[in-house]
Amino acid sequence: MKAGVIVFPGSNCDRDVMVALEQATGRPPAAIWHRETVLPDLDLVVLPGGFSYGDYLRAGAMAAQSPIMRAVVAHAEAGRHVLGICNGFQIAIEAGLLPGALLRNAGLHFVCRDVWLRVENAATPFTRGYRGGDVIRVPVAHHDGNYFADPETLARLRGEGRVAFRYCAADGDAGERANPNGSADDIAGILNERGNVLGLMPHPERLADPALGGTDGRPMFTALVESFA
Amino acid sequence: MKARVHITLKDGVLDPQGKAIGHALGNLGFDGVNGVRQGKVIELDLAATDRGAAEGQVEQMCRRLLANTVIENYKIELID
Amino acid sequence: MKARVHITLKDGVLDPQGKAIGHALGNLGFDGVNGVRQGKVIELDLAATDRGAAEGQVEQMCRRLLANTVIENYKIELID
Amino acid sequence: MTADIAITPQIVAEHGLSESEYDRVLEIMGREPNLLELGIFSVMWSEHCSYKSSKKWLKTLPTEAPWVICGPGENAGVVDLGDGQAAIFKMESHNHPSFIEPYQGAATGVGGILRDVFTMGARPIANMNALRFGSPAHPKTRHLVAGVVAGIGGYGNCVGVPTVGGECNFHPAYDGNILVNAMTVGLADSSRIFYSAAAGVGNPVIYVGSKTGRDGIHGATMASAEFDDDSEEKRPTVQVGDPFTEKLLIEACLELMATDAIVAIQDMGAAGLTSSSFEMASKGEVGIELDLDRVPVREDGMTPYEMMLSESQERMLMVLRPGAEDTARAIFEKWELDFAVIGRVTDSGRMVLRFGGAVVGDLPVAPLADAAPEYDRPHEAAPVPARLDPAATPASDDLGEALVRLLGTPDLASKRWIWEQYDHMVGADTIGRPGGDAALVRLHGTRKALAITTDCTPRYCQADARTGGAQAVAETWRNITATGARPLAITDCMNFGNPERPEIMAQFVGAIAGMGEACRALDYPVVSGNVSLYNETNGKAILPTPAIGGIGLIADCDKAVSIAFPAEGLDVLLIGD
Ligand SMILES: Nc1ncnc2c1ncn2[C@@H]1O[C@H](COP(=O)(O)OP(=O)(O)O)[C@@H](O)[C@H]1O
Repeated sequence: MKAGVIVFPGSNCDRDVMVALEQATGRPPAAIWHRETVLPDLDLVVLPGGFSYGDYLRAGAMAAQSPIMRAVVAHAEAGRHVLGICNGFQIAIEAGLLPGALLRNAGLHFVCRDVWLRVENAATPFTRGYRGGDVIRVPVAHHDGNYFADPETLARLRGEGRVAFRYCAADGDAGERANPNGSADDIAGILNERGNVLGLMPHPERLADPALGGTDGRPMFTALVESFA
Repeated sequence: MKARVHITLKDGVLDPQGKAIGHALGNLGFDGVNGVRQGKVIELDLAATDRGAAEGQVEQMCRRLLANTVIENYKIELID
Repeated sequence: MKARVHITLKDGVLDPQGKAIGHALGNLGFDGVNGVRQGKVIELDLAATDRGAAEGQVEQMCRRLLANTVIENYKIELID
Repeated sequence: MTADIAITPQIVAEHGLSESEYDRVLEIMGREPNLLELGIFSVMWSEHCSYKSSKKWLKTLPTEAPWVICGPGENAGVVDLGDGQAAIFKMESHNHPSFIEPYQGAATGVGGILRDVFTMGARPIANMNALRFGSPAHPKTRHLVAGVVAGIGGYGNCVGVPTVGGECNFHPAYDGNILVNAMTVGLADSSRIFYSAAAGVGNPVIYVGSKTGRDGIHGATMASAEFDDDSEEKRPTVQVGDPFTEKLLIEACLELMATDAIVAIQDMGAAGLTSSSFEMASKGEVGIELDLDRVPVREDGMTPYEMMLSESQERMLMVLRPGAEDTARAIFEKWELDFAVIGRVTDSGRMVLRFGGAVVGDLPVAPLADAAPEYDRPHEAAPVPARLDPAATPASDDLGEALVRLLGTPDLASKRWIWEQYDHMVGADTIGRPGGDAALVRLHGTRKALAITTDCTPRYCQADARTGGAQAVAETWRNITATGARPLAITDCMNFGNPERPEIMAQFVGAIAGMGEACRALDYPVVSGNVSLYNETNGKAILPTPAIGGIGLIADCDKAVSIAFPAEGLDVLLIGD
C-alpha cells in the first residue's frame, strides 16, 4: 500500500499515524506538506489528528481550505481512499468529504480516555480486519467530537450502512454513559457514500502497539494493507 | 471600512455551549432563563472603501471560511 | 424578553483566533484585510418582562459568569 | 519620549525598587536613569528574575553527578541518558497570573516552561502539573480548578505534548493564593545542546515568533509582590497564550537547530526582551545593540519601555552565525512566524537601545546582571511542633468506613477528572498513563523510557520544613523506583510566602536543607528549579510548598511495572519500615 499523511501546521498526531502505517506496510509513508498542490500516486491519504491552525475558527475549518485539500478531494472523487482521524475527521467534514458537523463535546470538556467501539460495518477496506459487532478499545482525545447531522442525513447513514463505528459499553451495549461526547446516535465514525472515505474521532493509531496497552487499533492498518496488496 | 459578521447556529442544531451556560446560570441562582444560545461575531477591518465591493468580499469570506452553512447562519453588517 | 450580550476582547489583549482567521483569509487570497477580531454573542431568553429588572439581572450574569472581565468587555442589548 | 519623564521617588517605588536598590542604580549608571532604564532595572532586580532572597540558599543544593550535563543556571537542566540522548527538564510556577485569570494564567505557564525546554534543543515529550487549591468549600475554588485544568489542557493538547501526570491538593491556606506549577521534559541529542551565552562580535541578534504587544507589562514585578484585596480590581494585564503559534515555534526552532546557524538562543519569558537580551549578553560577557524600530509589534505607537517590558508570549531571541540569516528566515517564513534582525553583538559590554534614530537606553550589562541585589534575609524557625502521640489518636472502630472516608477526601480522591482533560497519549509513547506512581514515557523509537513524577506534601513541610523538604525528594525517588526506573535528577519549584518575614524565610531555608540532605543521600542532584515567593494574601501565607519534579530512566520499557495487581493469587509483599 502506498500511503501518505498530510501535515498541516498544528497537526500533532502525524508522526503517530506514520508509525502505525510503517508498522503495517514495512515502509515509511509519504509526509505531504499542506502547501503542496499535487499528491504523489497514493492508495491511501491520511488526514491526521491534532489542532490544525489551532482549530481557532471551527475545528478543521482552516485546514479544509489549505492548498493540498483540493488534491485530496480529487483523490477521493477518483475513488481512492481517505482516512480522517480526529482532527482529520473534522477536516474531512469541513472539506465536504463527509456529511454533518462536529460540535463541541456535550460535556464541554476535552476528553482523553479509552472508549469502546462497536464495529458496525466490517465490509470496508478500513474495517475488514474486524468482524461486524466486534467491540474494540481505542482512545479518544478531543474537544469537538460531538457528531451532528440532520435527521434525514442520520437516517441515510443508518440505512446505507455508513455508520462504521458506534460508541458502546465494554459489553457492546449502547448507552449514554458510553458516549463520551454526546454524538448523535452514538456515532464515532462514518463513511462517505462510496465507502472510500472514513472519518472517525477515536485514534486507532494510539493502540496499535502492545507497549501502549493494547492493539485493537492495529487491524485497521493491516486491513488497509491487505486491501491494496 | 469595517464589517461585522454575526454567526449563529441554525435552529435545530444542538448548542452545547448555550445549554451549559443556561445550566450554570441556574446553578448560580438566576432563574427565569428559558433558553441560551451562543454565537460568534467576527469583526473585519477592510481596506475596501466601496460598500458593494466590501459586501461582496465578505459574503465570499463567509461562504468559504467564516461560517459552516451546514450548521450556521451568518449575517453581514457594514460599518461606515 | 430577550437579551443579547456582546463580548469582545479588551483592546491590546492578544486575539489568537482573530489573528489566525486573518492569516487564513490572506492565504485564501482575500487581500486588504487589515485586522480581524473575534467576539462572542450570548442570546438569553428571559422570563422577566420588566426592562429595568432584566437589565440588572443580565448585568449580574455578565459579571459573575458570562464575561471574563479581566480580558473582556461586554455590552448588553435588550430586545422588546 | 520616555527620557523626558522625571524619576521621582514615587516612580522608583512603583517600580518595586527600595531606596538602597535605587542608590545602587545611580552608582552603576553614574547618572540618573531614564524611565526605560529604570524599568529595566526594576524587572532585572525583581525577586522573580534576580532570586535575590533565595540565591544564597539555592547555592547549597547538590547539583552535580557524572550524568549531569548542565545544572542550574541555564534555561533548564540537562542529564545524560546514554546512547547520545539527553533529557532536558524544568518546573516553573505561574501562581499569581493563574489566580487572576485561571485559564490564561495556567495556559501561559505551560507555554513558558515548554519554551525553556525547547530553547535548549529538546523536543518536549511530556508535561506535568503540580496544583494546589484552596478549600473545596471556598466559593472561588471550583472556578479556579475548572479554569486552571482547562487552561493546562487547552495549551498542552494543542501543542501536542502529552500531559502525563501531576498532583493536586486542597487546603484553606491556598484560598487566596493557588499554586500552578508546570513541568516539561524534553529529549535532545546530547551533543547538540543549545545555550544562551551570546558570542561573536558583529553577529546578528534575531527576534522570532509572535509580535510584541502591550501584554503583561510589569507582570514580572507583579509576580514578586504580595496580593492585597485591591489586586483583583487593578486587573493587571494578563497575557493570552497562543498554543498554535507555540507549536509552530517548536517545529521552526528544532528545524533551525538541525543546521549550524545558531550561536545562542534564549526564550523571552517573564520580562521578555529585557531579561532575554541581558542574560544572553551577560553570560557571553559581551554587549548588545538593539534597534527597537525593527521589533515586530502588534499595536501602533508602542514605546521602547513597552517593547522592552512586554511579556507577550511565544517569542525567542537568538544570536546567529554571520550569514545565517537567510537560512533562518526561510525556515521561519515556512512556519509563518515573524522573523526580524533586531540588533547585533558588540564588544562594549553595554546594552545600547536605539529607537527613532536616537539612543534611548544605555546600560552596562555586567553590573546590572551580576551585581543584582542578594539578601541574607533573617530567618527564625518556628518551634518544632511536639511529636504526636499515636496513643492519643483513637483508632476508628469501623475501619471500612474510615477507608471510605479517606478515599473520599479531595486530596486522596482519584484525579481522573483532571487528567482526562489532558491529552496524555499524544505522541504514542505514553506507556505509563496517569494514575500510577510515576508516568512512563518511552523515548521514541527505543526501548528506553523516562519515569516522571512530581511530589510534595505541604502539611509535612508546615510541621517541619526540613523533614518535609527531604520527604518530598524521597517521595519522588520512591515513585520513580516503584515503576522499575533508576532515579536520575530533580527540578524544583519553591513556593513560599513573604521572605521578608523571618518565619517564612526559615521555612525556605529549612526546606532547602532537607532537600539537600535527601539529594546527597540519594545521589540525586538538583539540575533546575524555580522560586515563587510572596504567595500570601493579607499576611496569610500558603503552606510551604517545595514541589519536586523527578525523572528516572528505565532501559527496557517491557520491564516497567505499574501499580495494578496484574493477576489473582499473587503474593503481596510489604517492604520498608
Ligand atoms: N494535576 C494532575 N494532573 C495530572 N495527573 C494528576 C494530577 N493530579 C494527580 N494526578 C495523577 O493522579 C495520580 C495520583 O496522584 P497523587 O495522589 O499525587 O499520587 P501519589 O501521592 O501516589 O504520588 C498520579 O498518577 C498523578 O499523576
